Amino acid sequence: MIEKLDQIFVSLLHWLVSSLPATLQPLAGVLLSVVAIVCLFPALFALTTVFERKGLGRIQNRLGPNRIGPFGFFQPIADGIKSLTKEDIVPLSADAVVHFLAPVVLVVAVFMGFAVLPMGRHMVLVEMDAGLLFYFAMGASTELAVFMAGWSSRNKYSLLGAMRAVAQMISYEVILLLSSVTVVMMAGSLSLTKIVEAQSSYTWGFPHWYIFTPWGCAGFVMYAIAATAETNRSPFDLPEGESELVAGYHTEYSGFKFALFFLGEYLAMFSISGLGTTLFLGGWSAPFSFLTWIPSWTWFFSKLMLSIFVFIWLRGTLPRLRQDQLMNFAWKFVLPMCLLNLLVAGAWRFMGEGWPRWFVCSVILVAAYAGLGLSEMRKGKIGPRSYRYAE
Amino acid sequence: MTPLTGYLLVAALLFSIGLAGALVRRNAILVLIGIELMLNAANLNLIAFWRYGPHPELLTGMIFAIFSIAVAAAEAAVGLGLVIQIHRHAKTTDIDQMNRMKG
Amino acid sequence: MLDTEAISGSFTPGGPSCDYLFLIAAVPMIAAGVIALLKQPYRKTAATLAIGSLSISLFLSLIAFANVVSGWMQGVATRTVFNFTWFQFGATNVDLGWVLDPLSAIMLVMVSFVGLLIFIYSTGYMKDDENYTRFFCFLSLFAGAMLGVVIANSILLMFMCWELVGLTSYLLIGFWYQKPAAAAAAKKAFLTTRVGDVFFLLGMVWLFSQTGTLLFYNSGAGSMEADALNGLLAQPAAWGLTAAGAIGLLIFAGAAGKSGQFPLHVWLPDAMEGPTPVSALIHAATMVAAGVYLIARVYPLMAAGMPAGGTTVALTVVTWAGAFTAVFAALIAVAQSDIKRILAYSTVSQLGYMMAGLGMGGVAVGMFHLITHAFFKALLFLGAGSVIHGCSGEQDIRKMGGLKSDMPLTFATYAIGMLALCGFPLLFSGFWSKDGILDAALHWSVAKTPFYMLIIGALLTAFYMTRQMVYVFGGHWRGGKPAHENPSVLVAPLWILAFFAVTLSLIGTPAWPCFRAFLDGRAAEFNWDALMESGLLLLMGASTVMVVLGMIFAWRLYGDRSPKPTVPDALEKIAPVAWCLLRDRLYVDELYGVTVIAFYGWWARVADWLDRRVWGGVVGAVAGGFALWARLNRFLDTRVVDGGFDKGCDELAVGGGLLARVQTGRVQTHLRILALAVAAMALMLIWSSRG
Amino acid sequence: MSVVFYVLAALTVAGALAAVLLKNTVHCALALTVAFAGLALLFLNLDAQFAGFAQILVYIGAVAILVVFAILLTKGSETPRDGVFSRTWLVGLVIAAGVFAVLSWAVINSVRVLPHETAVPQVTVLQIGNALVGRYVLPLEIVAVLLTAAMIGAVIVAMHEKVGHEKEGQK
Repeated sequence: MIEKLDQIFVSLLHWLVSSLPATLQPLAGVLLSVVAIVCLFPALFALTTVFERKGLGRIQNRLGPNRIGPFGFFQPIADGIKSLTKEDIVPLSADAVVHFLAPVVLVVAVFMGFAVLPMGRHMVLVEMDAGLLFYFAMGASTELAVFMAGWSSRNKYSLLGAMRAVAQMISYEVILLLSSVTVVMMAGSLSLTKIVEAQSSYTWGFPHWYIFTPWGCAGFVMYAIAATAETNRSPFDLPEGESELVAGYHTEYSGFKFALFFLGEYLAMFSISGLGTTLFLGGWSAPFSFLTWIPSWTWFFSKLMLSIFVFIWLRGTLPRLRQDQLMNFAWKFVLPMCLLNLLVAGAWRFMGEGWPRWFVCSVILVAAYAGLGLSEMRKGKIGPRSYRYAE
Repeated sequence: MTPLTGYLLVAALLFSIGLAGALVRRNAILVLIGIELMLNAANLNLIAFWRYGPHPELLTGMIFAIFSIAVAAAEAAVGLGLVIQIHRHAKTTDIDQMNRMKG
Repeated sequence: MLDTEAISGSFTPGGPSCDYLFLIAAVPMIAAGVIALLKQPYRKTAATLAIGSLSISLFLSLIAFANVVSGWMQGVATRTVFNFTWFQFGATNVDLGWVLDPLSAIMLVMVSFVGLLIFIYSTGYMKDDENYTRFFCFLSLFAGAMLGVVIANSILLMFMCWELVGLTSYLLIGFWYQKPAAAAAAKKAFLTTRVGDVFFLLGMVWLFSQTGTLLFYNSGAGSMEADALNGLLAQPAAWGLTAAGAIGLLIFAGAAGKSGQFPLHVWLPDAMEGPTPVSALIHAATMVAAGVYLIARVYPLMAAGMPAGGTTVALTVVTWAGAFTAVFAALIAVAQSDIKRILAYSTVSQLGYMMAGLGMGGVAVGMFHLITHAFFKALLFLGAGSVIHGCSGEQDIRKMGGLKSDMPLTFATYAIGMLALCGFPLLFSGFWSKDGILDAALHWSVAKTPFYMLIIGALLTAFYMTRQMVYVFGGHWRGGKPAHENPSVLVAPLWILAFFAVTLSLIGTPAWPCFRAFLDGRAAEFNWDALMESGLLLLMGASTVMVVLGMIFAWRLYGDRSPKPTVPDALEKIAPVAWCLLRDRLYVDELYGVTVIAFYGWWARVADWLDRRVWGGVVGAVAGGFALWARLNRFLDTRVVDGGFDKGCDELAVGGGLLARVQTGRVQTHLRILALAVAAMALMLIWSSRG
Repeated sequence: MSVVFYVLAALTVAGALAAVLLKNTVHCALALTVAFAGLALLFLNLDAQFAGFAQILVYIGAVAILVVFAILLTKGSETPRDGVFSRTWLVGLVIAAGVFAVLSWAVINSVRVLPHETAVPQVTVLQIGNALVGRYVLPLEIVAVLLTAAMIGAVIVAMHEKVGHEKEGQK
């Protein structure tokens, strides 16, 4: 019964597909799952907008939207209608084609990411051997979309915002890649399903999730930082910094295109946290051995919502980082830590079972963190702001 | 017209388009774009030959293409760095004006 | 008569080792080197160095002499030889070496002893001369060279020291080079001895080429040993002479040059220009004796192939030359008025005696007279030196007189020397040595005339020596400043020499012929009746008569009157023509001047002409040819090469210009060329693979 | 010859032509990314999965951004005053056409020689990993060194004399 529940979606899919003629079956199967993803995640997006505004409100000791629907849960529908009906103003001097293409490219790129994430046991859209590589390949084109948006609207602020966003995304993409490479090295394969399987065994009831290993923990922290930066969220949301750059690269967008950008951003958040869970939090595997009876996809989505909550939490608490602080932090602190983490993972692999492995790796990482971090602090690299006026 | 010749023809076409771009355009960056296209055409050839070659399990073609991609990336970086530096000094990216190496 | 085997045969090699012998010659030379480095004011150190070194040599010579004598005492006369190869070129190796036998032992002692006395004498004589150090440097160099000649066992080493001796005589004669006469005399001495040396060199080279070795005695392989001599005898040379005879004559010519024999004697009287100790050392005792010693050393060669009782051509020539020189020099000495010139001519005549003695009587006779002559002639010269020093530089005997009372000590020693020289019977060594020669002359098989010449020579010697004594010491003082007796440093050597002039007669009397036995390597037995032998007594009586006659004649002619310098000489009154002839030295110098010197002058002019016209012409022609060639080169270079080359370069430049146009510096042109190249290559590749 | 190949080929060639001929340099850059995407798809069509994704990741992700940054930094975005093409553009075009003629002639002639239909090679990332670390470890190391050197070189070349510019063009 539990397996049936676990595989409910898979069996649903098979059942639907089997009803179609043989030649179309593979195509239909793929189409159906695509449709499923395309519907599920925007719904989730709507939900999270409410969660976010309610969450932020609670953090700032206020209620958040509660007028439309019970506790304000129909707010997204209202926003959706608003964005659809709003007039879509395109600046005269804007480059029409690129201006129109930008949001489309962004959303498509982000959706492509979901193809590879294993939502549950046997519930992955495409079982790809180089799944992680595919994910990062798709992720790479988001920067291009952001740039197209920023540049095509022929607006100083949007261009500046786009430039900052791209620079930030490039820097943190390197860190994202490196931290996930550690996981790939330990799991020995690029395909996400194999990674999840590697983490699904238990000892004394505790799962073998990678986060519970020293390098895994450090990797997850760095991954989280990179993820927030990649999606221009919370402390790193400089590009849309309302106070300085109006709305960053999507200032000149209004109406549905603006909604698309908003959707794109949230989808990026979902996919990157989904990847995070598969890499570090054991994907759809249960937290404790005795809880395996609960269907796998529930674990995946609960972990997903947990990380979304963390994002919202971060947004509510942390102040915005400056551009040069952000860059120095990436290149002079996180990147070296990632490389070191890679080494530590290597060492971890060759030191064999036993407590010395744990002790040595954690000591190295803590020492590195302290040393590198303190030196950065002392030198004030992350500290004071350095100005450079336009020539 | 075996598939391989199809790919080869496409690669040849791409190569000559890249070459035309490099020869014709005035802007230095577009010359670099032309060169990138030529490199990609070569990669396509490599992979085509690998795919339809006698023993693909050796992976020679694909590995070669991967290395070529890596090197091309490095080349693009340095090339554009140079172009930026030239622009900063000569205030132009117009190739016809960069003839200080005249004979 | 002496047989050569006795000389070489009886000497057994392996006596006292003589490798230290070279020190005797080397020490004075080293001293000379050191003194040469000293500066003028270091007078005392120079003197002590010279005297010290010569006394060391004397000491070593005495040791060597003692060794030889002890060997002789045991009845075994030894000749030890030390030879070594100086250097090699090709197959032949040039050997040097030194020999210690009775002949060289005696000469070593004589040279170093007499030299030492003269050195001491000259410290006093030259005291106020500012070139004092230079004088002693030359003196010790001369002593070293002379000792080198004595110990030499290789003819090459002897020749080298021979030349060194010639050099030092030149330096010492020309010591007061400011005086033109002294410089001319030195040059004259050097050149005339050089003439003799050339013949000596020819003889040496011929000997070396024939015998293949330079060494005299080399345990059988030496040039003076039997088989080499037989080889030489077998060799016929020019004019019927054997090789041995010819080489002997050549070497005699060298000796004649150095010892002042007849044709080459002209330099000796003029050599009196040098300071008196020099005359004493070089022109009385040692250097001139070198020639005689050379003949003694080479005697086996000269006497090679001599039939018992007979003689060889070489020895006869030596005898005749010696006898003639003796009479000739004695005649000239009679008419001289310079105190030192008289003694010079007397040395020449006595050398003639020695040569005659060697020619007729063998080595022992000649050498005995040499040794005795060395002592009393050195005594006479030093006496003359102290007379000159006393009369503050006056040398003309006509301006002296009455020194008997002023310089009594010098007068006494001078008188002993004069009596020894004349050969006053019994007491004086000169008598016995001269008597030995006369005895040899008497028994000479070839002819009697040399005996008569020598007898007349003895008469003349007695005559001019007495004349000189009377002029210098008799009568009253005719000079300027009154003479004064000299300090003891001058007189002491005189007494020592006088003592030896007398005592040497003991070892030479026929009764106890130690000297002759020592030289022959035989034991000397003492028998009184040898003295009483009738022929000998007759001979002694004759010579005594001659000496006494000479003295009486001189005393009657000159007596105690000491005539004014302007008054013509007593003898001149009797035979004015002969007197003028003799006074002007029989015009031998003028003869040479006219013949030899004139010839050289003419020959020099011819050589100059040749050099200037002939060789000059050839060189000029060659230079002209090159100049022509250079002009041709220039023409070729400017017209042909430059022209052609420059044009070629211009063409290249133009071509270069065309090519440069391709280098527009624009990147795209390069890219185009690249693309074309790729296309061409692809075409070629396909075209070739298609084929 | 499947339809997909024709579509992809058309897409790539169109992208390439646009990249070369468009007036606005930024548009050229974007067209270039389209060409790169087309190529990546061609790679995938040739079953070279790893190469395809690498192409996307490297070219679209990095080089395109790099080109765009370069364009913006050198004020290339404004249309140049005196024409887009260099003076002697005709010569260039003729030469490019010539090269194309030669290459295509070569390809067509050699159609007999070239192998045609072969089995689809199953390539897994593990195989590629082993090959990279096994047979091609030396090229791997050299490329690693090359990339570091290029990174440093590019930074130094493009560094602003006085104050360090932010790290553009360092991919």
